[in-house]
Amino acid sequence: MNAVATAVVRRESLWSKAFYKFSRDRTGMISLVFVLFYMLIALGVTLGWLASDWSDVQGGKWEGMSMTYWFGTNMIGQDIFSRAIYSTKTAFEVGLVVALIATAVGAVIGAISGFFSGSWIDEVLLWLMGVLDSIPFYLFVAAIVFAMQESPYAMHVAMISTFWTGSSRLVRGEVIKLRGLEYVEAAHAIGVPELTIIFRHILPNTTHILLVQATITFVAAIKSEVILSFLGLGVKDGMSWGLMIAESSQEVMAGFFNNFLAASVLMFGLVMAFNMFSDALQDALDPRKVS
Amino acid sequence: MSGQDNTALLEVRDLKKFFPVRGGLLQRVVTQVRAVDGVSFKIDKGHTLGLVGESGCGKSTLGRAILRLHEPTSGQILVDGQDIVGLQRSQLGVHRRRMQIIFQDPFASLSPRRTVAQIIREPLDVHGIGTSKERERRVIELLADVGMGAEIRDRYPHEFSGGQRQRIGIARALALDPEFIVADEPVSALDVSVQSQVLNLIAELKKKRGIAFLFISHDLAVIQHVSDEIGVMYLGQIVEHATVGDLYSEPKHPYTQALMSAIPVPDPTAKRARIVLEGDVPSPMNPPDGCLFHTRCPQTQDRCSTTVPAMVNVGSETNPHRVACHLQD
Amino acid sequence: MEILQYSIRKLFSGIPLILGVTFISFVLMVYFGPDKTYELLGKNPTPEEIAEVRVQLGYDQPFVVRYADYLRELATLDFGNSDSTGERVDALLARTIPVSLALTAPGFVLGNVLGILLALFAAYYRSTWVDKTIMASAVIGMSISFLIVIIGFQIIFASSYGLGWFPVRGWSVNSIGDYFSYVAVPTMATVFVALGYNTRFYRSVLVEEMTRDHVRTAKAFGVPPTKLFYKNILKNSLIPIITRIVFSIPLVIISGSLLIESYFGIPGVGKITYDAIVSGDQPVLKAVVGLTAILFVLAQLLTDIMYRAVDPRITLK
Amino acid sequence: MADNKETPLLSVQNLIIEFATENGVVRATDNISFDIFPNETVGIVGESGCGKTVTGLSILGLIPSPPGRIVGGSIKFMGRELVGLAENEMRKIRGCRISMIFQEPMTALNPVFTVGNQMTDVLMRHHGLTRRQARDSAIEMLAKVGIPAPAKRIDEYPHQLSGGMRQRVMIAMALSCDPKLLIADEPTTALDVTTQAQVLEQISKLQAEFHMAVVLITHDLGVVAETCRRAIVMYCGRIVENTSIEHLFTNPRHPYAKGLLDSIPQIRSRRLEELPIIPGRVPDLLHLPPGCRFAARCPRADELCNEQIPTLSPAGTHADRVACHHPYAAEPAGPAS
Repeated sequence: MNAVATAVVRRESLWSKAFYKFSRDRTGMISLVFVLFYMLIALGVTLGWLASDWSDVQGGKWEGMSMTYWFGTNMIGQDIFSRAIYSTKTAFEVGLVVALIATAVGAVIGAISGFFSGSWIDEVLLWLMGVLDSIPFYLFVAAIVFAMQESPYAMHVAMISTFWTGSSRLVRGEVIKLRGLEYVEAAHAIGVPELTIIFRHILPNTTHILLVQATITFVAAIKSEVILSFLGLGVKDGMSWGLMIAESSQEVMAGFFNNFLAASVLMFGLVMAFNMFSDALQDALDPRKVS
Repeated sequence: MSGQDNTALLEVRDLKKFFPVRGGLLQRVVTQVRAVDGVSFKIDKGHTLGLVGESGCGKSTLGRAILRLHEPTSGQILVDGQDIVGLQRSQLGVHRRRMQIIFQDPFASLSPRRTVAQIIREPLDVHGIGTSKERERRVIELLADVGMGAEIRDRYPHEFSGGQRQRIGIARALALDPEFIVADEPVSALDVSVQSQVLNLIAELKKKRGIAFLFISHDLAVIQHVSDEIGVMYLGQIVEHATVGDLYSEPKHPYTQALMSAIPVPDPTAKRARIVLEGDVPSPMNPPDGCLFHTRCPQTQDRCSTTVPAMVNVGSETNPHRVACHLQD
Repeated sequence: MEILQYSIRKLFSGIPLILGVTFISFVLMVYFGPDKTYELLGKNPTPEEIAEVRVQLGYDQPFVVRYADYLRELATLDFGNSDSTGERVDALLARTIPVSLALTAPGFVLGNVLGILLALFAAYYRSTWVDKTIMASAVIGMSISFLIVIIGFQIIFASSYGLGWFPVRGWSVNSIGDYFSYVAVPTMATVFVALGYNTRFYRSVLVEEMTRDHVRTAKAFGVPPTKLFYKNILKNSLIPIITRIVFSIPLVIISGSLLIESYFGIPGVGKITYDAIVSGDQPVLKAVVGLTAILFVLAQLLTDIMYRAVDPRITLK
Repeated sequence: MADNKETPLLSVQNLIIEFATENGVVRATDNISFDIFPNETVGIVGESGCGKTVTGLSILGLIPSPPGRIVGGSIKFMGRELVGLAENEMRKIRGCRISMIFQEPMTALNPVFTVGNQMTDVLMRHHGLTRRQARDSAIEMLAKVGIPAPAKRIDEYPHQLSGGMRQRVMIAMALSCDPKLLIADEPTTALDVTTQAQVLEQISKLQAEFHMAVVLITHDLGVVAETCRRAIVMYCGRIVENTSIEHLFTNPRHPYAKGLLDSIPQIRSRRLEELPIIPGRVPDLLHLPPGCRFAARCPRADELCNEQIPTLSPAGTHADRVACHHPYAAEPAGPAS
C-alpha cells in the first residue's frame, strides 16, 4: 500500500508523460543512443570532419582489414570504412528529407480529406492516394528520374510522392474519428472557422501518429534508397550503401566480402536502432496508454 | 411569464432533419432516417424546456440542429423572431455568441492537448472579446462561477474527474454570456453522487443569470429538477408537451405514462402496477403509419394504426398541456 | 445475382483509378520520357528522316491523341511490339508472367502462412518470453534490407564460399526438381524479408481482437482456448488479414519480383520491367503499368466479396 | 453466518485484487468478504471504480491478467475453492454452474456467428447434447426469455437484433445450462428505461423459475430496490454496508449509503430547491487516504476516521453489517428479516 501512496504526483501534459514513459523504456533509450550516435556521424560527415577522404584512391586493390583501412580497400583502392561512414550521411539526408516532407504532406492532405470526408474533396484526394498506391514503385521512380532530367533530387521527389499516402490514410482515419468528437462540435458551436478547427483542434491530436509515422517513413526511405541506388535509380554523385552493395555484387562471387559487410552492418545497425526507437516511441505515445 | 411582447427567445417551427440513406446501383438516396420529423416549440427568456425520450428519438439531433451543428432539412428556427435557417456561416457569428451547448461525454468534449485556460478562453479569442488581460481575468471569473479555483488554469483535461470536466465544459459555454444553452445529456455520463452537483450548478446558473436552456435527457427523474416545461419525444416527434407540474402529476400520453412507470423507484416497499411496454422502438427509417406509438401502445385502438393523431391542447389557454393521442379526443 | 450486380458496379467505379494511374504514368513516362528518335536513326540524319521516325513513333500527334491511343491499347490488350527486342508485348507478358508467378507464389504463401502461425503463437503467449522472442526476431528481420538478404542468402546457400546447394543464378526449369532448386533461394529470401512485417501485423490484429468483449463472453461460458482462438479470434480478424494479403498480390507480382529477378537473372515480369526501365522501352512499361492498375481494381473487388463472406454485417451495397 | 442455518452458495473471504497501472499498483478490491446464499438476489452497488465489476469477474476467474491479479483471499463456490483453480477445471464451472451476463449487449456476442451457433456451443459443451438437441433446447430457452418467433430468431446474427433482444439472448445463453449462480454485470445500463423494465422483469421471473442465486452488479439503487433482497454497497474497493433491502432504504447506516440514496434522481411530488449531494469526489485509487476512504466527504467524520480504516462489523441481529466508526443508529426492532 505504501508503495502506492508514495507515487509522486506529477503535473503533466500528455507530452511530458510520454517523455517520462519513454525515458523508463530501456530498449527505447538504448536505441535512441544508437540513433544519436549515427546522427553525430552524419553531422560529422556533413561538416567535413569525418570520412572526407572517401573518394581518394589510397591503397591497393582489395586490401584486407588493417589498422589503416579498417574494412580494407575496394577494387580501385579506396578506403571502404570511409565510404561506409560517408554513406551514413547520405542515408540520413534522404531519410530526413523524405520523412519530414512526406509526413507533413500526408498530415495536411489526410486532415483535409478526413475533415471533408463524404464530400467531393475527399473523393478526389482518396482517388489520388489510390492512384499513387497503384503505380509500381520502381517504375514510378524511374519515370520521375527520367522526367526530372536526372536531377539528384529525383529519388527524393519520387519517394515523397508515394510515401505520403500512408501517413495520409492514417491521419484521415484519425481525423474522421476526432471530427465526430464533442470538442470539435464545441469548436463549431463557438464559431471557430473550419480551417482553424482542422489545424488547431484536430491535427495537434494526431501528432503522436505523425511522429511515429515519420520514424517509419524514415526507415522506409533509407531502405528504398539503398535498393534504388543499387538499381542505378538513386544516388548518382556521392556514396551510398546501395552503391557499395552494387559494387560488391560483382566481388562477392570472387570471395571479397568487405564492401558488402561494411555497408550491410552499418545499415543494419541504423535501421534496427530506428525500428526499436520507433516502437518505443509508439508505446510511449499510445493514447490508450497515456490517458 | 410576463409576456411583454409575443416574440419568444427561441421558436422552432416544424423543424425537420432527415439523414439520407444511400443504396442501389448508383448510390442514390433510397430512403431517409427521419431523425427529427416536424417539431415545434417556444422557449422564453430564462425558461427551460426539458426534452425527454429514449435513445434514437432524435432529441440530440434536434439540439444540434438548433445550433446549426446539423443543417436542418426544413422548418424555421426563430431567434428573437429572426429565422436563422439558411443564414450563411459568416452571418451566424452573432447568434453563435447567444447560443451555446454543453455536451454529454466529459471525456470527449474537451480537447486533450489544450489547457483549461486555453479551452475556456477560446470563445473569447474567436470573437475578439476584450484584451488579452481581460480574457485572462474572465477565465478566472468563469472558473469561480462553476466552483473551481484559478489554480487549475494551466492543467490539462485528463487530470480531472468527469464532474470537474463537465464544470470546465460549462465554463466554456458561459464564456460568451449566452442567453440560451442546449444541454445535451449533461449528467448522464456522471456518477450518481456527482450528477446532483452538476444539476444544482445548472439550476443555479439559470436562476442567477437568467439563461434559457433546452435540457435534453433520457431520464424523467433528472429532467424534473431543472425544467419549467417538458416535451416528450418519440421517433422524431414531440408527443406530449406540458409544464413540469402537469406532466408529472397527470401524464396524458400512454408513452409518457410508460416512461414514468419504467423508472425504477428506490423504495422496496413501493408496490405499484408497472406498465411494461412490449417490443422495441420501430426504425426511424420506416416509421409506422398512423400514430407512431401504436405498435407498442398498451391502449391502442383501430384508428391508431391508420390516422395520425393531431396535437391537441387538453389544458387551459394560459397553461397549455398538449398531447398527440387519439385517446384525448 | 447480387454479387454480379455488385461486381459490375465495382468494376465501373474502378475506371477513375485506371484512368488516373495510366494518366500519371503516361505523362511521366511517355510525355516527359526519353525521346527515342535518335536511337532509331543512323548518324547525321536528315530532317526528313527525323520527321519520318517521329511519325512512326507517334510523336507528331497531340498529347490527347497519344493518351487515347494508350487507353485503346489497354482496352484491347494490344500494346504492339517491344522497342528493344521487337517481340510482341502480349507474347512477352504471356511468357514472363507464369515465370514470375511460379517464382513468387511459394514465398508469398509461406510468408503469410508462417507469419500468421507465428503471430498466433505470439498472441497466445502474449507478454511471455515466447512472445517477446518472436517479436524481437521480427524487428531484427525487418531491419535487414531485402538486398542484403538476397546477396547474403546467395552467398550462404548458392556460392562455393557457402553451402553451394543451389544454382547461383538463372532459371532453366525443365523438371519439378529444377524448379525447386531454382526457386529455393529466392523463396527463402522473400520469406525472410516478409516474415517480420507479417508477424507483427498479424499479431497486432489478433491481439486487438483478443481484447474484445465477445471474447470475454466466450471465456465466461467456458470455451476452451483452441476453440476460442479459432472461433472468436481468427474468424473475426479475417478482414484485415484478407485486405493485407489480397492487396499485396499486385505489388508482389511486379515490384516484389523485380529485385529478385534482376539479381538472379530470372526471365519474369520483374526482369523485363527492369530492362524496360533501363532501356526506356515504353510499350512494355505501358503494358505493365496498365495491367497493374487493372489488378488493383480486381483486388478491390475480390476483397469486398470476401468481406461479405466473412462478416455478416457487411452487405454489398 | 451464525444466524443463518443455510450454508452459503458462494463465500468470498478477504479478497484482494490488484491492478498494475502506469503510475503504480492499484487495489481494486481491498479485503472484501461476503456470502451469497442459494436462491437469493443480491445487489452489489457502487459508483464507477468502486470495484464491483472486478469482484464479479474474479468469481469466474476472468480478471484480465496482466495487469490484474488476485493477491489474497478466497472465493468458495459450493465449498470449492475457486482462487487458483486450474483453468480446465474452471472452464467446467463457467457458463454451467456459474453464468455471467455483461453490460454491453452490442459487443458481448460474437458478431460473425449466429445466435443459435453461439447458444448451441454452450449446450453441446456442457451438457454433451447433439447439435439437433442443443438447437431445440436453445429455441426453448429463447422462448422462455420472451423472444418472439424464436425458431426464426435463432438463425439471425447479433447485429440483426435490438439491444434489448441481444441482452435477452445473453440471458437465455446464461441460463441454458441451469446455473446455480448468475452474475449480472450492469445488465440494463446500456438499455433504454422501457427496455430495462422488460429485462429486469425477465430476470426476476427466471430467478424464481430456475432456483438460482443472482448477483446483480449495478450503480443504480432503483434497480436494486426493485429486484434484490439484499445489497452490498461498495466504495473505493471496500464494502461499506451489507444489509437487507428494507434496511438499506429505510435506515441506511453508513453515511455513504445514505448520501447515495439521497442523491438518486427521482421524480418528486414537489421540486426541491436544491438536490441533496455528496460533496467532493471519489478519491483516486492511487492516492487513498490512510483512514476511512469516505472520511473527506463524510458529515460524521472525525479524527479516528482519518486515521483508522473501519472494518465491517460482524453480523448483527438482522444480518446488517456496516464498516463505519460512526454509523447512523439502527432503528430499533425493525420487522424481522
